[in-house]
Amino acid sequence: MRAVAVQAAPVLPSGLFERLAWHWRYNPKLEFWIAWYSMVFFYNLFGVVFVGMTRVMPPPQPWWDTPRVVQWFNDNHNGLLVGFGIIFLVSGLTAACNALIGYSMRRMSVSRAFAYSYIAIYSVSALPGMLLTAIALTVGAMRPERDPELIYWLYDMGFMCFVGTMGIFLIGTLVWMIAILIDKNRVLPKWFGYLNICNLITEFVVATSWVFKKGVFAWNGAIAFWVDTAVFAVYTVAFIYLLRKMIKREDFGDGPLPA
Amino acid sequence: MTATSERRLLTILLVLSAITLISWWIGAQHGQGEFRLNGPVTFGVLLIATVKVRLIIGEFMEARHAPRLLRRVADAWLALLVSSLLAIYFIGAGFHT
Amino acid sequence: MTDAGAAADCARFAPPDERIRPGDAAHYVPGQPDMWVFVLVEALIFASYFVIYMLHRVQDPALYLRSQERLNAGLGVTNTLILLVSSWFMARCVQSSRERRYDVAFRQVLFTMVLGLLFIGFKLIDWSRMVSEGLELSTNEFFSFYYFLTAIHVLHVLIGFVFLIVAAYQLRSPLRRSQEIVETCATYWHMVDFLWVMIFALLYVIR
Amino acid sequence: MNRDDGELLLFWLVPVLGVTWLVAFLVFPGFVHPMSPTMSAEQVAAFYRDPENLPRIRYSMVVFNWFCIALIPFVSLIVMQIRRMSHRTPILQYCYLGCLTGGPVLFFIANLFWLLAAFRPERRPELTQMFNDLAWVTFTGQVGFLVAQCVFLALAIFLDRQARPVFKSWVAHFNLLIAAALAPASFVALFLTGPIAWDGFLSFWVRNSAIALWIVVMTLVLGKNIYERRREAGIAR
Repeated sequence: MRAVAVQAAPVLPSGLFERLAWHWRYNPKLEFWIAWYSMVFFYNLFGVVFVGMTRVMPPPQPWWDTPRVVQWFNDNHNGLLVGFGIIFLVSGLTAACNALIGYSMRRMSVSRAFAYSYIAIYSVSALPGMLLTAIALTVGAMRPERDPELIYWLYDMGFMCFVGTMGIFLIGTLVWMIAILIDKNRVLPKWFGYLNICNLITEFVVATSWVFKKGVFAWNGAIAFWVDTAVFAVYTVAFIYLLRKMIKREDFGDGPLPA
Repeated sequence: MTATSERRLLTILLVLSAITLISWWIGAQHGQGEFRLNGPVTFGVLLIATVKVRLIIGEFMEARHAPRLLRRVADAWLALLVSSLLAIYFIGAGFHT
Repeated sequence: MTDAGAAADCARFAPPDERIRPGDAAHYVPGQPDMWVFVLVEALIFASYFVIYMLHRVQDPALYLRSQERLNAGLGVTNTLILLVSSWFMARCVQSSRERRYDVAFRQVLFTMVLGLLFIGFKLIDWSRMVSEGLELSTNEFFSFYYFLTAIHVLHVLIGFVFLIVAAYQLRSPLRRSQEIVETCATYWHMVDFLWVMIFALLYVIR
Repeated sequence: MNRDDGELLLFWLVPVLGVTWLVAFLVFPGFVHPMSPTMSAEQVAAFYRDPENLPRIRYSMVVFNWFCIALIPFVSLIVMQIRRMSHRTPILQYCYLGCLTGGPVLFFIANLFWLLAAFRPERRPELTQMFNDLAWVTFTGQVGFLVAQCVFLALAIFLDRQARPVFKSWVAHFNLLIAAALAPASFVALFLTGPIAWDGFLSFWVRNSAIALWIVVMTLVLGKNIYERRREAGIAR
């Protein structure tokens, strides 16, 4: 009763809009590609906002005194407010990334518990990962006339939430790693499973930023920030690429949809 | 087979242990009281460490049977690491003497 | 023993479907190549730590030398020897497993584990002695690096136990016994060993 | 009692909780005439110290603290509808599931800031103002998950290509409209006056009416779906 009559897909037309319309109507992997492009769009925007607009990456010095911190907020007033406004707006796109990763685990020869716990853990990941930071720094930038001591406190809250919140990513990465390593369907390569260990260890390394205000272990330090960020960047690029490969490999054909 | 490979691994272990002790010995105080900046000791110790790492990768990890690419990458990593450490050390030491 | 000899030996003991053939001994990657990718990434990360350490050391060598005197070099050497012997057991375990002497291989991986535990035990003794002397993570730059590098290394040792347990689990039952997985686990363990060799040299003995 | 009866219980929770949300919303003195972001620290402190306001702030926020998370079971019922749609993958369902905790949890955090501001109103006025700012920015600006939720539901409905789709396509358009109405609020901190400010036309009136309207309309279409399905199942039985 529900099955739609099978329509043979016409050939892919030329012209950008015609192509997009064709994909919208006939591409059997549309759901995947929507999620994948949302993920790519999100990470690019994240980079632009955090590096270019709000100047949160690379982070400013943790050892600045109060007037210098107030000056930092004044220098970046509009960048912070507009940039984090964009982040507030698109934060829900992280769900697309998590959905795709969760799906990769459903394709593996592992219990559904892996996909479910990953999605459950990561559904709140945006909060410590960026939203608390964005809220604190937005409130810090909002009133330049606020008591400098309070602005200083918001500065600490912003950066420590950004760098020093670890558990969600630690356990989430662990779940994905175990799933990849015990999987027999070869959904994702084992080297990426091992690369998860590297990402997981960075979450231990950044803990030092709770102790040091200066030097390589501080929140902008060579080890606690730069090496960790490099590992995270490699890891992120790797999984974006591998998820793309996974989607390409899926073989749906173009038969009728399930009722 | 068993005997030869056992003997080979044992030899490697003995060599590794011996040069560990040597590097400890050359780094020790030798009755001088306190540690001093010492270029030759640092050079020797890092060189011994290089030999040890290379032996572990080549023999224990069996990289000597591996394709050339793997061996090249391992050697390149080691060479790059140790030469940058030494370069930093000796350029830095130049400012302190 | 020449490479050709080793290859012939491998061929003699290897099961028929094994990837090793007499001719291509020189093209044999031990374990999963994936593990080697991981080893390379870890080696690069640790190399960056070592270079950062050296860059900071040359800025204040007197502080580092003074702090090094407070370390227990004897315990450092002991730990190095312990890890070398554990690595040796693991290398022999791979050989034994390749020759299908699984009981021997299982015992050897257990020895590896015991030595790993011993390493961690000595490390804990070392740390508690230093803490009781008032030498902590934030005492000075040298001790920050000391605690950081040793702790991250111990973390790798702990992860290494997971790999050793996997290897032991593989060797235990005739239903499993994948040579590839045993070699993969061994590769991880040797990485822990060679990283310690560099850490030992940089923290304890260079002047 | 079969599986669908359980869904009915969750469904009928919504009108009951909707009443508590509405009451709590009206009791909170900062919502009826939305507090202005231009208030000075002293004025904000006076607002919290006012013996008229203080109990109303505390009790309304306690009620929100109890019940705001109750939006999650309601939205889970929508996930059940997405599951019934004719999709090739569970991706959109997972996307929706991933958004579902975000909105209520962020409201929960705003709620904590309000409660903290009201806990010791005798504190320095600047501190009370900071908690008040944190609360309002979190409450007003955090629309990302709600927007994404609406957009993912709209996509799911558009891609539900069967003879009798689970939701009619106007529901998708309605959700997109709500998403558009919520979007401007994310730039709340940029202005202290005007339509974007947290007491402004777009950020307060449009945003909050959109959420209220969304809850009402989605309750209705969801209820219609659930009851229709039961009827059909009854005929089949």
